Amino acid sequence: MSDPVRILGVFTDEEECAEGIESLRRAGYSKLEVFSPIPSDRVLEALALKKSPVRVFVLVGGILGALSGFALTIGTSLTWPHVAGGKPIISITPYIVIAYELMILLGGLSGIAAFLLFGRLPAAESKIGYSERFSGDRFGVWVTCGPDQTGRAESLLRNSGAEEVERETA
Amino acid sequence: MAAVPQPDYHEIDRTVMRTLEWPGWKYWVWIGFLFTVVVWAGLCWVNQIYNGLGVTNLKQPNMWAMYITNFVFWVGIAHSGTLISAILYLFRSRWRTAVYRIAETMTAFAVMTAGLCPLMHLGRVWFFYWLLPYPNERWLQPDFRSPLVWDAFAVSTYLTISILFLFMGLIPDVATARDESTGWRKFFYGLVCLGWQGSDDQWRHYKGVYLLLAGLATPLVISVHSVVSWDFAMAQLPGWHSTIFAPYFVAGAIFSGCAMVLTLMIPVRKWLDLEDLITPWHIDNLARIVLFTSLIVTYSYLVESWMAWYSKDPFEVMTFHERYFGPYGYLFWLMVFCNCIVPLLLFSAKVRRNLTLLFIISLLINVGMWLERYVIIAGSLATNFMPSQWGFHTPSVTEASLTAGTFAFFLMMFSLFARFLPIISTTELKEGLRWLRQALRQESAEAA
Amino acid sequence: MKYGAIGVAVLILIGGISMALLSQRPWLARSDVVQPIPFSHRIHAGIRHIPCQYCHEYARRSENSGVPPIERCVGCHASLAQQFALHPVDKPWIDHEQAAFDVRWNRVYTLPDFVRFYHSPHIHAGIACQRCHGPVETMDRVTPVYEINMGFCLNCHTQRHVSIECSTCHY
Amino acid sequence: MPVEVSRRSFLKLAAASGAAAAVPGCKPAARHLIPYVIPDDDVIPGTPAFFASSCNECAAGCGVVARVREGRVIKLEGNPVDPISQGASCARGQAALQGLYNPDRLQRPHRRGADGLINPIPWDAAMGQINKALREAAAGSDQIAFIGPPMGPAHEWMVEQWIGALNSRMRVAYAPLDGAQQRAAMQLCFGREFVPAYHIDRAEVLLSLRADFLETWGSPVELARQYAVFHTPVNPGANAKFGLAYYVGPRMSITAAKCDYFLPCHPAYEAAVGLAILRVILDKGLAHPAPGLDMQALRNLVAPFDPAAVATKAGIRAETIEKMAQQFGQADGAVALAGSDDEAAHVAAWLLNAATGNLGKTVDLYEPETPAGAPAQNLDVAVQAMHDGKIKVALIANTNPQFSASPQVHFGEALRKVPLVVWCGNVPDETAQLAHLLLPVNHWVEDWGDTCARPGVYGLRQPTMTRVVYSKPLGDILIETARAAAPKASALPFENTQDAVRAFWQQRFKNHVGAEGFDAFWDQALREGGYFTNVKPAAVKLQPAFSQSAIKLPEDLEGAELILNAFPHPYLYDGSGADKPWLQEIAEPVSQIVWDSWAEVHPDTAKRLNVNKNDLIQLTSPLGTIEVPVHITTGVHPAAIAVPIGQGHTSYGRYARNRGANPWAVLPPGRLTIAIKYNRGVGQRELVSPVYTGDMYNRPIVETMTLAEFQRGEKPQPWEEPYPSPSELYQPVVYPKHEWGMTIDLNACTGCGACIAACYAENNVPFVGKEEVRRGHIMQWIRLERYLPETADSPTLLTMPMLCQQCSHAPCEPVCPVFAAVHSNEGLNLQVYNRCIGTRYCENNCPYKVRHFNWFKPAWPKPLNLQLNPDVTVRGAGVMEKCTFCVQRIRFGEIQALTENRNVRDGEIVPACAEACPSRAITFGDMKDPDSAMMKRRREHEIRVYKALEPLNTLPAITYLRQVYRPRGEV
Repeated sequence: MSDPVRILGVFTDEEECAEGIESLRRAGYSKLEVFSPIPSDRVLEALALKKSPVRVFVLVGGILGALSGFALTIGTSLTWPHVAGGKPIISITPYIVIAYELMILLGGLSGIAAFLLFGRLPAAESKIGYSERFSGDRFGVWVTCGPDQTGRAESLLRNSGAEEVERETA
Repeated sequence: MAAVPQPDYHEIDRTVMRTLEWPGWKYWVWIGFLFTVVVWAGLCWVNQIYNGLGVTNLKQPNMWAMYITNFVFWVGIAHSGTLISAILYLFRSRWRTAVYRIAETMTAFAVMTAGLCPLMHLGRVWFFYWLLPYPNERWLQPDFRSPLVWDAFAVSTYLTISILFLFMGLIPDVATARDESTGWRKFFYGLVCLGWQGSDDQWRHYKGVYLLLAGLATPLVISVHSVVSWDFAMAQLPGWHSTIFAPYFVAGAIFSGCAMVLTLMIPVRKWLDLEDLITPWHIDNLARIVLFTSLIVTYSYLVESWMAWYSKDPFEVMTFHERYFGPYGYLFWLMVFCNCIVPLLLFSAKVRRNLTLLFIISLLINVGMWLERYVIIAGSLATNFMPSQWGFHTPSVTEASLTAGTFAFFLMMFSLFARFLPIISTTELKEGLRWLRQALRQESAEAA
Repeated sequence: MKYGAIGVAVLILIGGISMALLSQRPWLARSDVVQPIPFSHRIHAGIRHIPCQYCHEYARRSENSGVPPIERCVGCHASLAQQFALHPVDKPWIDHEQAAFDVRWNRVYTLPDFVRFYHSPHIHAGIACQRCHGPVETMDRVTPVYEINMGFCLNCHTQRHVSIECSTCHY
Repeated sequence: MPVEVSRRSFLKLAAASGAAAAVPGCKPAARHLIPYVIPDDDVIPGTPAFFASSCNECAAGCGVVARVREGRVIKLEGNPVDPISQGASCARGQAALQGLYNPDRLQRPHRRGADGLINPIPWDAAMGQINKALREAAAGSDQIAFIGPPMGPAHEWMVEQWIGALNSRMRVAYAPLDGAQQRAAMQLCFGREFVPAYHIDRAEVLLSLRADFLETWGSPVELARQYAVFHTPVNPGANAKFGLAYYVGPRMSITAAKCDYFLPCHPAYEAAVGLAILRVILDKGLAHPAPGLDMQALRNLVAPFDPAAVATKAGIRAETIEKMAQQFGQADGAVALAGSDDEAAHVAAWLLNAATGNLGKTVDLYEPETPAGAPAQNLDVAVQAMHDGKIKVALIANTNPQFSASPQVHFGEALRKVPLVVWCGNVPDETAQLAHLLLPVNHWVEDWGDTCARPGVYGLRQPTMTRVVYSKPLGDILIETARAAAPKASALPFENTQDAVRAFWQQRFKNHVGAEGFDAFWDQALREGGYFTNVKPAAVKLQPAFSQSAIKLPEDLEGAELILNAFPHPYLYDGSGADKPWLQEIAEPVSQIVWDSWAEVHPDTAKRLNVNKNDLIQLTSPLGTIEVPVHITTGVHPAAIAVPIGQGHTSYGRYARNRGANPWAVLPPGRLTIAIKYNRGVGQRELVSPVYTGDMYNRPIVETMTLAEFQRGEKPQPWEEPYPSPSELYQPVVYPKHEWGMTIDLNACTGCGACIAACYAENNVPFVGKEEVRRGHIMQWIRLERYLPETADSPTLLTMPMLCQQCSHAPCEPVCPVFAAVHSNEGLNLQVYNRCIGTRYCENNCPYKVRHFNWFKPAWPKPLNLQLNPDVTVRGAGVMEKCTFCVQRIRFGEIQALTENRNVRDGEIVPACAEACPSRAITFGDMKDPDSAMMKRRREHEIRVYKALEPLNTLPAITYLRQVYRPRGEV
């Protein structure tokens, strides 16, 4: 096998970009990487990506947070049981507040952590193929394919409205 | 007929990036003024710490007065930011895109300011960390039954989540800014956006976590002001001890927060030349929220009084009687005027479109909502169970300075943010471009 | 960027450490105390087996244990010196009358004002002096062995099922 | 309280102790340990020693016990052995320590230079100058004057010896409130003076003619105790017993308010009212015929006092007078007390007591036991002599005539003619301003002496600590000068005051000394604080020949438009208390005003004069003018303007100087009332009070029940629907060993403020000054709740000591984020100062408002800090503080019990307030011990039991006993 080739299609329009991706995918191109300035639902749908695993992290973080909230409150109350106002040592009702807040805090934090982890952030260097345009007003679709499939990809990109198509040897 | 502006991605970027240009001298004079006020307040605070809280006019029985009022006020201000950014995000309200960054920035700085207020108020601020659980040789931990500990948890969670939420929104925008700028700015923005590039994978996780954060922030925001309200509702004091406090405070918080968004947005939009992005349509929508929450707040006032009357509890009845007709009566009626009567003007579409009037109304609401908290806090404490121990607080120079300091701090932080980080979310505007265009079209049609 | 983060971390660390160092805890027992007289607990309590409370006589009946009056020192060193072949002490208490009033022992153990510590109940409970003061009988110069902080007290109190109410020590 | 009174011995200030004055914050205690050379048997470092002595703050002569820690007195308590105080004390007695440690005490002898300023000089120089002057003056006769208050017998004897040896007779006994009218009345009624001892507790009916016996009149601690017995209702039901008290006088003092009926009376007619009552008694045949009681003479005497005529003049209804007479005459034991400044009222009181057969029953009279010798001169004689230039040396000791003598006496002018004026005292006062030599003398806490409250009660005073300043005992000055200057050799042949007092006692009690000899007698007297024995009262008869002319009503007041009614301030008394910040800061119980003087004006009078609250008014008598702010109150007769005595010092230390006005400056000698003219002053001065309103808004704070209800034996209805049972969501907290509690009887409470002063002393409560009180920063842990009900079916005034209720469901506790407010397993609501971070939430949530925040770092100007209790942390700025039932005493008691292997005994632990309370209104004990005195008291008075703000369900550990009252409209 010869080295795969990366082809870039630059779009100005979200819809055209999405259509381009869909046509590529229909044509069997699966190694696609898209840079977009907006979190476009269309583009993501077109890529038919799986749902992000961060939600699992948030769920687990949230559950852990709530549990740790109860563990913290009950645990500290038991280390040194102080009576205050005649309330029971383990006063679950107020502890719910703490658990609730910790649930949200840890859920949020683990969500962010998962995002950074999966999104490979912070990133010190640019990904190959990134262009400053892609944070502004251009969508960039990189297709990785065998050298023999380049022509078709290029034409598919052009047909969907890419304003320019480039080829790069990876 | 004026041409309908047809902004595209590039124009949006340009408009927003223009706000990040190096500001002129007027801006620095403004910042300098605010900084001076902050420094003055800081000196007053140092004096207060050094000499004791006796330099304020806090006294028996007004152990809490302006500092806690400021705290509740600023936490309340924070709320609308989360409402606009998170709740409306979940509801897919398209008009939020233009205003949500302003609101969210306001949230972050308002929570920060709010977090300072309890510190100002502590008798021994150097031990503030005893409020947090940490391992220590004394075996001592905070009492999780105390609403103040709930506060510490709620507010610090809120601060964390709202900053993260703000930061999440900022990432792609700052990436845009990075790519549009050069030199140290590029470096700085590069740091802030963590090297964001907007690949599909990143966006996938971004969208996932953003939605979930919005989902978490929504119950959070409701819990935070509920917890703040429980600072009062958990106490036995007539005028505080009330079951309706949580919804009442949350509504009041959103009310005051939206008013504050208006107060900030109307000048900012002019100052930073964002009239094309933040249209009267956006403002109109905000004004409707203000009107709606004002009605809730009015209803709460009525319910509160009704409950006092219906309970026939002599302490409650007396406290409310004093609230209306006692030495703080004038504050109460001023509050009613600001919070209940003035917002009724917003029923008129003309008023909602009249920015000057709207600005004045929003300022009055801010005053009214500050007074509401003051009347609840100082007023209820003033007429406590022991008639011999009643007393009425009057502000001192220190308290007034520190209060001014919180405003100056907030405005300074906001102003700095507005000129160094994107105050409008370009990404979301771009994403919602067609709604923006629609809004502009509608705007010009109405203008015609 | 990476270096920046490290820098910030180092700054925080340095700040924290210096805070910890600068925030003196003056109530802690001090190990750098030099006494005006080269008095040796090792000789008195260790070799001569003088019970602690012979000199610190108030320990069993008062809050303070008390330092021995000069009379107690002189009691052995002057009158019994010949008999027991003690090192006869003629200075500074006997020859020089003025100095007799001027012995100022430096405190080794101090507690902050908000801590009330009574020696008497501890002595009555049979707590050995060494439990807190360490093996004084082996020390020429008394230096603290334990850091006497709240955790130290709590540990012993819980072990012995004694009250750890706040008002046991703080009022 | 078991008092360990040890043999007195001189203490060393530099005691070997680690516990130096507690300083706030984390600063370590003393850095050095200084050993004794020879240990003192009495001093155990860290453990208090107790020394019995006798108080000298007023003439009552209560026995006290000084608590000494490491050589300094930190607290005074009543002496339980002493029959007068029986372990209780009063606010003035407690505050004596602030006189001892007063920062403005003269530090060393001073001489006034030519420039009028005083400069310190050595004692030798001072004594040399006095000796020289005395030697010269003693050459002639009556050239030396000694002006001092009436002192204890030993000192009186020493002065007598001294002045005699110096060839003079000018011993002037001067005290502004010395009961001269009472003595004169006794002269009239009985032909000579006796020493009265009242037994209010044996009476059923009490009539006070302006006698403020709970505050300043007679022996307040003793009388308050008796009054509490008299006025505590017992036997609920038809056989209820409850003393009936009337107060006739122009002003509602706390005594008046605590009597059942306060009858505002024109100041000129108190005597007339008393005599009208007597007339009714005689007319109705209620008098008790007794040998020597000439009924006809009495009838003639009271004939002019027709109740109806008197009633209109005095402002009291005739029916009321009749009713009072009826009740007074029929009672099994009644007592009339007079405190007016006119003799006639005292005569009326004596006649009433005598005619109803109460002499020897509710009043005992004793033969006075003054040592033989010439009676003391009064001030006028000395002033005349000074004025004539006859006096060469005047020694003025512990009295302040320049402040308190009437301007009519012209004391100052006369004194300026004396070549050498020697002032001996503590804080330099107005009289010291006129002295050439100022000598600091020992405060009574540092000095020897004795008292004789009445025959049979002989208090001994001993130094309980070494001197605070470079002072000398007054007795030593007398002894030394007598030795050096007297021509006669053996006048005072003693080493020092101790010797002299001992010798005097040896001589005086030679017949009382038992077989063990005088040394044993003396030691016991030192240990017990005196010698207490029973002396039979004298059998007294009215003087048979009693003429109409004996009764002189104060004519100058009759028909006067406005009358100044000066009254001794309950705490500042004649002005001598003004230098003590505690006494300045404890609010006068009725007006609740602090740090100032005021003019009480009736609302009608205020309308007539067109003055409002805080307006300055000028009150002008022929002798001068004073300017005071107006305080409008219904508690004063419309014809009178009541002004407290005690303020208006131009000297006398930083706390007294330039504060308020001095009514002595407008009063004639020996009088407290005078007709005045009124002028509007310029502007206002805010009268500062820690109290917002006197209206209780009908809340369940001070609860009451009428005597009728008590007689029906029904417990009053609760104020609100009680909580449904069970009222708790949670399991009740279990207290394993003790559960401390308190019972406070509101019928016994006299509002005297002794508890407040005791709390200041015990708990290192800082005083804050007038401005900070105005700003709501007062720190008192226990305060007097005072409410002024206005309806006819209410009592005159409601008072209630309000301190931390130690709630079982304390609202303050769960709101504290850091467990600084936390419950102990002994039921105490603790405040851990070092844990507090000052959120102040606890005080917001405290319904009783008994928590206090340290707004500033507290300050005690040196050497006031020496009074601080080393067992209590001094709180720094920024923390909350409050009452914890004197947890340091509880701990001390528990440790004591622990080391003695026993349980804590009931009554062993007493908080400072309960210990001080003269009327024994406060009882402390363990709620888990049903046999404790505290629980017994609750059971005995079951019908009256209630808790403050009970509907809040805070479950306080303090139980109040409801005040039973007679509705004031019934009179």
